[in-house]
Amino acid sequence: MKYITSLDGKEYLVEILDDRRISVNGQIQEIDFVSVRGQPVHSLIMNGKSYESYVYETEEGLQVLLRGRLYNLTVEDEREKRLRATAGAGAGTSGEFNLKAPMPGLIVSIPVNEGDQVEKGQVLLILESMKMQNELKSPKNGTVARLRVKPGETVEQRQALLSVT
Amino acid sequence: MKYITSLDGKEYLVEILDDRRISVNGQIQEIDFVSVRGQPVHSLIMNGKSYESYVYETEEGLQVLLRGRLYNLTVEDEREKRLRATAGAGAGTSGEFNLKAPMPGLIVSIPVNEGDQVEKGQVLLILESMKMQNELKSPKNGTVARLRVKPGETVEQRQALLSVT
Amino acid sequence: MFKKVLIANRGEIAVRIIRACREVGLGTVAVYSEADRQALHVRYADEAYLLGPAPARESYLRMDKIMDIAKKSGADAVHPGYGFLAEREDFAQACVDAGIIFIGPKPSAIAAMGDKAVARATVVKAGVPVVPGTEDVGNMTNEDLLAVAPRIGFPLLIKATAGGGGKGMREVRAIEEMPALLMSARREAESAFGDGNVYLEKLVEGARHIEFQIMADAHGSVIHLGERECSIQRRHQKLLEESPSPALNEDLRAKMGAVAVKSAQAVEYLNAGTIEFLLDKNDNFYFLEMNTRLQVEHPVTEVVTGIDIVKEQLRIARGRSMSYKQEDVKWTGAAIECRVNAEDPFNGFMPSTGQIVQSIQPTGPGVRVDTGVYPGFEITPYYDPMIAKLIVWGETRAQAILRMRRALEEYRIVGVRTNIPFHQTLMDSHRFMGGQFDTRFVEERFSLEDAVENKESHPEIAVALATLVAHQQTQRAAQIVRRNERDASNWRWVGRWERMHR
Amino acid sequence: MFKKVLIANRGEIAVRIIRACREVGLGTVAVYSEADRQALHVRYADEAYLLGPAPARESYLRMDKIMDIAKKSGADAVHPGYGFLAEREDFAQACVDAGIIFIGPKPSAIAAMGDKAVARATVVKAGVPVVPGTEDVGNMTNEDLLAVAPRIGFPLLIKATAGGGGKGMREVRAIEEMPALLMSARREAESAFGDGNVYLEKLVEGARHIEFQIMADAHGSVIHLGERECSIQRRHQKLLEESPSPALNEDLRAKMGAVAVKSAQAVEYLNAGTIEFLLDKNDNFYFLEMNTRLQVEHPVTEVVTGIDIVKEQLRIARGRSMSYKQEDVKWTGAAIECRVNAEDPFNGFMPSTGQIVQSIQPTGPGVRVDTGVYPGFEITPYYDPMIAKLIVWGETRAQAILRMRRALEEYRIVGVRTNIPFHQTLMDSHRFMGGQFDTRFVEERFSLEDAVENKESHPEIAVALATLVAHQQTQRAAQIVRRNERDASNWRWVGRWERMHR
Repeated sequence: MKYITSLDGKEYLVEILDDRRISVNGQIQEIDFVSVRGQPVHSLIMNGKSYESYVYETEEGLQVLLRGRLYNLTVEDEREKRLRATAGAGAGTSGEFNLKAPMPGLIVSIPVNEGDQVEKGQVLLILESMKMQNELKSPKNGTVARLRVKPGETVEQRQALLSVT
Repeated sequence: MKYITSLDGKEYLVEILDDRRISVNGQIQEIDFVSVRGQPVHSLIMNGKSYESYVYETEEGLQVLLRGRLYNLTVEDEREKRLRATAGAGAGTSGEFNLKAPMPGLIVSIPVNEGDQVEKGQVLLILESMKMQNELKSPKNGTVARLRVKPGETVEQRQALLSVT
Repeated sequence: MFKKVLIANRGEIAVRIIRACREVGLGTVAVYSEADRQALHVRYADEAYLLGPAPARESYLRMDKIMDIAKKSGADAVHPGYGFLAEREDFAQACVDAGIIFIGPKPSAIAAMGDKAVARATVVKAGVPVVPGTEDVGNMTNEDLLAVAPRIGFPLLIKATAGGGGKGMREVRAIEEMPALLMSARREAESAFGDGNVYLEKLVEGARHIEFQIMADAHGSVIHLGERECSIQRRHQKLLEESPSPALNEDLRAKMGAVAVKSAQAVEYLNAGTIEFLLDKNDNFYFLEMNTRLQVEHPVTEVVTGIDIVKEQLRIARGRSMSYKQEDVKWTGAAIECRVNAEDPFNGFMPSTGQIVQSIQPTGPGVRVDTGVYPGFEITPYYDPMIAKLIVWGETRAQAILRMRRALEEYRIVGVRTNIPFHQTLMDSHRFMGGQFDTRFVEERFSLEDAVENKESHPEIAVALATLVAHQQTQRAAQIVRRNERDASNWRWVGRWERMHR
Repeated sequence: MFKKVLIANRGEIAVRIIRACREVGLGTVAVYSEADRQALHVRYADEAYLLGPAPARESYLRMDKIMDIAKKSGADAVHPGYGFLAEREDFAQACVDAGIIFIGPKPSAIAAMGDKAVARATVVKAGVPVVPGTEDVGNMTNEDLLAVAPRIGFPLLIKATAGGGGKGMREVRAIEEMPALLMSARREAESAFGDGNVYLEKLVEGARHIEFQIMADAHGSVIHLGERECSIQRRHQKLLEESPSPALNEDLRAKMGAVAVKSAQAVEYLNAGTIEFLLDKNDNFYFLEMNTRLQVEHPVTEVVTGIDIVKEQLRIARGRSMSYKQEDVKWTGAAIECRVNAEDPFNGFMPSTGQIVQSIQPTGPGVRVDTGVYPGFEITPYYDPMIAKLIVWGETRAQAILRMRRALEEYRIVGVRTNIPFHQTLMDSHRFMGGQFDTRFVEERFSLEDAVENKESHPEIAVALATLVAHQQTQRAAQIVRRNERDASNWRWVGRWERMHR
């Protein structure tokens, strides 16, 4: 099975040869990969070197936390890569941003109104959790839409709060 | 639901009244009982006192390990109790004893042969596990039967080894 | 002599206090909210009573219920821990009125020191230097404060009078910012302490936050156990503490220690407390506030002095003389504490909640972990994000840093994101290693991203790991689909099983 | 100066050594058997290489493979830990021949001390008192030993010349028992050390087992770090160790320490080692043997002296002078170590195997846990049953005992049975508390059952717990049956899910 894995704009061609060998950009590497089902902790011994890391799935791809450093990667198989190439590079950045609650908590205040023009970095909402007030900011310029919550409400993790179009 | 629970020859009548109350020998006790599925650790708050214990199932009943002390108990519901009373007290002690491997290991030697008369406490088999040699003894007088293993063999936990009839 | 202690707290500090009580043979009574039925302090205590729903206002701040439980259980002493009711004069007074020993100072001392404005006035009278700010005032309105501010000068700090832990604290660079910041500071103070009062203080720039541990008994003895360096902060929250401070020498320690003792004496202090100072670049120091309770970071002092502060608190509360005189207090080696918080350092330190699925604590020589969480425990949004304190001791500060590095790398917490990578990066920072930092260091001169850039990178390993994980998921998904084709009703169980299997 | 250390061991001691290496900046190479792929030492090391199948003979005793891995990985030093190859002269020699530093004594010292019979002869020449027994003999046949036995007198001990940890040791009360016991001793020694040689030693009755920690560097300095009391044993296996010993005073410590140093000097000893003595009721002491390696119970010495013995071993192996002179060694307070074994104290201490499902370690002030296991790890029958060492420190022995009590009660290990209840009962024993015990105490004068009888009993609580658990099972079984009636194919998943869900 062949994959194209991207890290910091650089693409690596990775082939899973068998249980004990992979090839990265054509170089064969001996591996011993162990993971515990349902847990994001993985142990990899590659050419005798022992690494242990957390690997998290996010909406954008995979995050690898290795020795205190976080790597953001995307992994595609060849078919996906071709499909994406045909469709043209992702039109993602200009799309709609849906603000979801990053954790359960209490809406303290919403300093914006529906229809407001907001700038990248502007505070959209203040959420209190674990006795700390957290400012949730807009990742882009745009217009506030679909405001679904009110100050004083408690929200669940990942609950939709508002959108910026 | 009513149960008869025995400890050291003494019987206790226990009734589960609801989620928060049980009665033990007619005395109502307020309880808060929490256990983790699949794990033998249980937390019981009874009338404000907090206890935590391991409860293990064995062939003979239940073992409760509480503050460094082990209690051996049997629990029967009323129907079971009546059935047992009708059938006459258990004829168990004179029955056959099946020696099973208490842990995986290597059979070091078997100082008895099929058909041998053995006494209670006599060594039936030596099993090596964790670098220690363990002597497995007969819990009763009787005759060795159905010797199923040979010295040098490795055995799995709970594998049948021999019987004493 | 009391026999049974009610611990009016939760989490690691409740566990810490239960341990001390057990080691001196005292009975323990835990209280808990609905969110904490499975918490370690409930499991470890001799007795445990439900307070109410998860929010602190309905549970750990319910003084009335706690007093009822104390009476019902026959507890004859109360230990408040830190936070919640620990610095509430009325709670200490309620204990006194009920004939229950409050393990801490007298209500009058809490009142004098607990209101930060009164505290300043009190120590000034005793000749202790303070940071310039609003003096002798309790309930100042926003108008009053806006009027006073220019006289103090900018930059300045808005601080909650009932404050602690950086809550309700705001930095003001110019008068224009002040109205909005006053509002948010009061809002946060009100929510954290039930008291929206604030005061102003000049911002001492380039300052270190140095605090002294004080112990005082009922026989007139007041001693200090040396300092803790607490300058590593973010949003006025301490993240790391150490003892001794790299900025102090023996002379300065003796001088500041003497002032700390004097400050405590000014309010006839009893039991454990902490005097916080700002120390500027020229070794000038200013009284900041006194925390009239056990401090989160007390273990670094325990580790370098060998003194069990909580046991000593119990001893003092029982009316006995302290086990130590000032000259008995000796400091050996260096200790560092990292606060492990459930928050994502790569995403603006956003709090992270969820069930702890696995936790492997670092152990071995010179390592101590104080925590109230374990696998299976749920981290909820109701309380503080601090889930553990990792404390190490080394013969020297350098050895303590090296030990902390290995301990941080060993620590595995699965189920929530933690700030461990932040601490790992900090341990690699040359400024931290050199002891060259002030209270603004983390926010102004330390960037996790920049620091990480300079660390050894393993891109190929990350690539291999991500690809292997993605591959594994693809394979498993395919298997599930295949099973599913045979028997659609299995789907639900497979999914659950996949999540649960370990 | 070496840079990378291969750790030729597994379990907690491999983890312990990796920690020390990491804290001084040395690279680490782990080796592992097929049963240990998920072991902590593999997860924590910088590099890890497979040795072979689970049995030690095919993995951790495979000297050839370990030397190959050392060369392949570029390791320039080897730490053998304890057990396995730690006291094999040929292994130390193989390292020397390959130009790899062996972190331990010279092969000649291992040879002199490793063969217990030769060791006795060597120290006798240096004027050190020994227990009467077979002298100057290596390969005695059963006939020789049977002939010599009456001259030594009964009771006597058969001991493995390559021995340690009580393996291959048998007590003989009369000549008639001896042939059978010789056979079983040789069999056990052969299986444990690959060497069936044994010797005889008079059994000193009512004796304590006291050992001294020795450190020696290449610059001629030899010091001792005080004693460890190791009389709490069962089947010649140490179960609990402490420092200091309740039986020693300062004079006796100095006297025995000096003899220990002399014993080490007799073989030009280098690095860490332990001199074991028997101490009788009249303060007479006899050299028993020297363990030419790091000892399981080294942490109690670390805790009372503040000296990191493994780091000091690395320093010595690098050819540097020790960090301490004899007069720098100070002892503070008291330390106790309980060995936590996977065995059932209520069922003849039968080993217990299985997967660790949960593990909550005691933590807090003065507590250290050295372990290689964690939730998810499998305890197999292939290796030693010791899964953790629980070490506590207290200002006094009494405080250490109280602390150990609370730590034992906190410790939760789910998945295997452990001997923690044994230790809990021991901590309640008046004879133990009074320090009144010898090496036969556990077997002859301490009964878990009797001791338990005297403990506070909670029959009603046990009854409630058992009934609630039984009730819960009945309810769950009923639910499963009901589900099953609807959809038989779910059965398998339900069962699995039930087991896995936490």
